[in-house]
Amino acid sequence: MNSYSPKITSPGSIWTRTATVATALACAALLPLGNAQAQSGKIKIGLMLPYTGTYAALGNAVTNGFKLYVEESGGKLGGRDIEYFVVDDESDPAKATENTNKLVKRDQVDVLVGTVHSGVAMGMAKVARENNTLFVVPNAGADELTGPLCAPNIFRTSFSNWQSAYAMGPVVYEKRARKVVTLTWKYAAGKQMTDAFAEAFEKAGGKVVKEMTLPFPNVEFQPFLTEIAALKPDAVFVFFAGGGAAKFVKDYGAAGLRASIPLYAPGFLTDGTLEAMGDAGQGLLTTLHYADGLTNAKDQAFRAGYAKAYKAAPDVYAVQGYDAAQLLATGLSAVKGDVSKRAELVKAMEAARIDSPRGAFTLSKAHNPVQDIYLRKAEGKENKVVSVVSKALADPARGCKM
Amino acid sequence: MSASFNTFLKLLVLALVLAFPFVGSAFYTELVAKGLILAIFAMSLDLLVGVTGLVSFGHAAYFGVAAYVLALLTPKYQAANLWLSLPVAVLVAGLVALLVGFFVLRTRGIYFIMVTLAFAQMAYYIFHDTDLGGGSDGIYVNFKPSAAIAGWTPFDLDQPKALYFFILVCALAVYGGLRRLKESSFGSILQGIRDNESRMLAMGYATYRYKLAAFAVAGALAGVAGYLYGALYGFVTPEYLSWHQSGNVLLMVILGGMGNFGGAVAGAFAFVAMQEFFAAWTKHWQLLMGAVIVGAVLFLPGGISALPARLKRKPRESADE
Amino acid sequence: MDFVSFLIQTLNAVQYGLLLFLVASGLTLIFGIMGVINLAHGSFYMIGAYLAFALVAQTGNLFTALLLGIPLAALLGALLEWALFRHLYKRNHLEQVLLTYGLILVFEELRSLALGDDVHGVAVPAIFSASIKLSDTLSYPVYRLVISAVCVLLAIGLYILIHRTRIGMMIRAGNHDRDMVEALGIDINRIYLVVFALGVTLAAFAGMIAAPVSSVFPGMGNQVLILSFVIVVIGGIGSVWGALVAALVIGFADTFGKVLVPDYAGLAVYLVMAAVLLWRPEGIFKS
Amino acid sequence: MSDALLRAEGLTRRFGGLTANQDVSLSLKRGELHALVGPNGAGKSTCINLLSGDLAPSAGRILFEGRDITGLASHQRSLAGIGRSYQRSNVFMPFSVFENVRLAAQSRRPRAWRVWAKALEDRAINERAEAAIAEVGLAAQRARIVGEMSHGERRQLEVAMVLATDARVLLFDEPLAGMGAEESMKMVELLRRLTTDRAILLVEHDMDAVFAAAQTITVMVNGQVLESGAPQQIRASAAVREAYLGDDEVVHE
Repeated sequence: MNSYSPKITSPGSIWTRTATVATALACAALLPLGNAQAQSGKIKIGLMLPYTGTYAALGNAVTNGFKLYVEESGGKLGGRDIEYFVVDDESDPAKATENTNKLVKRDQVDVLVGTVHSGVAMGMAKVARENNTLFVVPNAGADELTGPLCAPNIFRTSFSNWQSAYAMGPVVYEKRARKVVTLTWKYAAGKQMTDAFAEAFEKAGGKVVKEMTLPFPNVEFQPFLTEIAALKPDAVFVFFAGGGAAKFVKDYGAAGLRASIPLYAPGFLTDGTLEAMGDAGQGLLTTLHYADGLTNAKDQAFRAGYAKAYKAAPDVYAVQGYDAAQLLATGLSAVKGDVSKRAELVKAMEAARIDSPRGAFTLSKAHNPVQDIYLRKAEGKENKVVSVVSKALADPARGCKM
Repeated sequence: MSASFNTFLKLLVLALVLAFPFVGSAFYTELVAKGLILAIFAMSLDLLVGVTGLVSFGHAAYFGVAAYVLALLTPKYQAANLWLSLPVAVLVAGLVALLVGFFVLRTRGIYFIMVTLAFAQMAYYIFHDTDLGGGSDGIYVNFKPSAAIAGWTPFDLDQPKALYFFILVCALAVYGGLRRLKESSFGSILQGIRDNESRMLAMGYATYRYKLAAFAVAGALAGVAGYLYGALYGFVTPEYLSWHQSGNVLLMVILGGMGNFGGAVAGAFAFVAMQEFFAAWTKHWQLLMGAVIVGAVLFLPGGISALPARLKRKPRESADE
Repeated sequence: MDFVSFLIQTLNAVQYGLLLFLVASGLTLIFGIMGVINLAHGSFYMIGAYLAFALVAQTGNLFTALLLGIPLAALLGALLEWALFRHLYKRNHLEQVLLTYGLILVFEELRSLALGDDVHGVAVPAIFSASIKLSDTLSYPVYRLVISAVCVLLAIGLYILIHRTRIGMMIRAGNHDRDMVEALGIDINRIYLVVFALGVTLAAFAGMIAAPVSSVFPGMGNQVLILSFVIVVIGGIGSVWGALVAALVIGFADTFGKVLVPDYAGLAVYLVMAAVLLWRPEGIFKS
Repeated sequence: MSDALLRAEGLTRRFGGLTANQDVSLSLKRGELHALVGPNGAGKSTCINLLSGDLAPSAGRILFEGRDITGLASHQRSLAGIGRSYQRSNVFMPFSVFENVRLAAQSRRPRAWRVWAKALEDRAINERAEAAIAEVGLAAQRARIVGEMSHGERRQLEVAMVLATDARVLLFDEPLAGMGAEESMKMVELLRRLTTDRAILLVEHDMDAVFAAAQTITVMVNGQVLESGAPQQIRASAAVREAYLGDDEVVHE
């Protein structure tokens, strides 16, 4: 870098600029004071979800689901109008607390809803606990959120990592697999998933012979496929999602492993990725708390409504967003929209029985859904329900002192 | 620009940041505090990039390491002592920088950029892949550091205003210290190295030693920023060490204008302000952000701090650049 | 690890290394010859992959998509050079870093606006969809071997272009001394236009040809960006052979890092890079 | 030979297959202006780089005041008392004349590590710098930014910077290159003055200047020393005439 030559600038000019920027910031700071509506009658809902980056599609689906329920309820929850405050969290944990503060401190929302990425959700939980803001998680599965971090004001309408993987344990054992190899990214969600699977699978009598991990978000799987082929386990359990999931399934198929070693995974492997997998994805068995081809009336109504509103088929993320709104509606109706009656509101939410498109569910003591887990089979672009493998499965909420 | 006008502007900026917590809302006070912390971070990098001519693409490592030191020194149910944890965090960040610098300063130019990145990525994976600091989901700092000295507490960092002013004092101290350092013998050596290292060698300067010292000092100051960031937000994640953060702080320095710490401060605030305004405006805010950055490079060479000087020139001159 | 596994892992490493070379080759050109640090290189890779996806959806065939996509990518490269990069050659590297960082954001959002944020796949062309049996459980997809072959051909082609042709001579001269080449009456701006367009095309081509195995998803460009830089730098800037060797080194580091030290696999590539640069501070093949 | 400040014995430097210097020996005495001449590519610059420590010799050794300094790096040799200038002007363009020279003077200060005290307020160093500036005759220009100065003035500045380091051996690589006749004369005058209590090695193409100023001349051809001695001896040498001086046009290019 020989051509590199810093510009020498006079200090005065810099100060001019700093002053301008600072003044601009000061003006911005004063704006919200002028705008602040004194309890205008609307309930302020803060949506903090990823709208840019890798998880943008998920963030949009959650948002759509949430808004769909509110629309169906005439734009009101608990009899009061809704005002949305939206923040793009970029799936960046480094900005998680700051972005949450935008909603909690700047916009002073009544309810905080978010997010997809577990690391970001951890940051949100921190702020929500400190400010005692009502917080509903519509996706992030980190066990901690309804474990050690559980709190009266934190709810989840999606799943815990433990739930979606634990249910797969007995399934794999019943398919006469005794020796299993697991593979996932080396990060918290991956570890929680494979640990929960191993827990259930070994309880059933099987053995996890090797736990393999690769650095997140690396997608070069070939060395692991070679190892799997050499180890010749009875089955393979993986946790991947998004682009990495699509690539893994294709690589697994192309390596010829699908023919000899069955592949099992939590449903995130095949949600939103079947089209990208093409033939390689067909017939995959996964476990999740939602599936295509459910027969309950609620699901059919939900699907019709979603298709009409957004010209697209809903996915599990949309369901979770929809149910987040439902759960809030239950609580808010009980207090007639008066969010200041927090104790009653929380009590009503805890006692709620949510008529979800996934099938009705209740909440555990730690505020995580107690829900049925489906075994699904990939057919075409759908994850068709095969059976309910775990009826009303509750997360053990380890470390929760509530 | 006359000297008195310059002083007047400095005082005006100082008055603004001093008065801010009393007129701004809690959120914006915190945002300005964040700006001040990033300003410290950017100034520390400017010591390398602008003053010494060393472009580090791994500066977030020292920021993140110090934040982790705070997180690890904070017991689960009580606060860490400020007067112990801050120096330790800064010292550790400085020592890590010293160790990394020992290796990376053997390379030059683009190779230097990439080796600094390599070491930062290694630090990132150490915190992301091991349980050392809570793994990939991050770790909480449940309590803000306590400023107690033998039972006497001069100020309480749990009070947002106290924390704000503590950060402000740190930022001013770093600014003043770096300005002074730049004008010292040591500072003039660093600038000599930036402009012509072989000449410095020929004049008898063991430049490696000076660069190493600058690298360690910059790492330690980045540690000040990282520590304060961890204290302000109470949440430390491996992303603090990621190359995105290293890239962002480099952008702040380039955007503001290099070699003069005021430029780094302006760059940091401009960066924060841009993110804030654009994100509030539209879902596709990164498009605007990108376009503004592209525009800034094409029409604003030398960064924000070179703007007034450019405006004074004839328009034709700047148009054909 | 038994011997057969070792051989197969070696094949994996070579194959991955060649793929990485394909991605990094365009960066070497732009970086080595024009001295432009192009952070948006990953974006061009991403654009290529999405082009493949969109064009295959239209035409139903990857080869047709390549035929259409390559000129489009070249056009994009030429356009960018003409509109933006041309103004930066005499500025310092850091401003190039800033500009290309801005472009990453722009391209990523334009991609989101134009094609959404979903994960997509591109089918492997039917004639390459077979696989070769390596052991009783493992086979190797033919398409991956085809990619490897293309990478090798490309490396040879680039070498010939730069070292054996007239335009390559001018390119190298331009790399050496811009003013001198101008004094000789060669239009350096045109050379740079060609080189930049070629670099962008190579990145986009890598994205297109890798799309069937890698899938197409948001953020895919960022993943290859840093690795490409690692390869270019440890290979020695501007050296085609260096990039090839470095890509293979990284392929081996990644593959065997995952197998032998799985807990520290994330570190492996960077450890190797640090070690190489401390051993040879200007890359393996300094030019 | 006992008063030789700097002595090179059998210096050899190879670059790959190319031998740039072979078995070069020379000695610089206090009070002597020693010129090193030869056609382009003769290895003069390599020789100076070997003496200054910018290059390490493949073989041979260098003695400074009787001490073996072959293993010392360039900055260590500078600290020992060997100063050099470069073929191309090699100064700090954005700095003023004074700042340039002050930086050179500061290199002799044991406490260069001071990070707090303002550099410009260090009196001892300032005085040393001012003295060096005065010695080369740039006192009137001391506040000018170097980037704005003429080529000749920059070469003068370089000399001042070497002086400010208190060097006893001065290695000058073509200090007259690109100078006008008047500037050259002034520079030669300056070099002569500086020689009184120092030893100077001068690499130079301007033969008029060399023969006018030097006490000793060493002629290099193809990396080897062809002839070394007083100007009359060189002028009289048939070998030199054949190898180098024969072509008068080259000499007065």
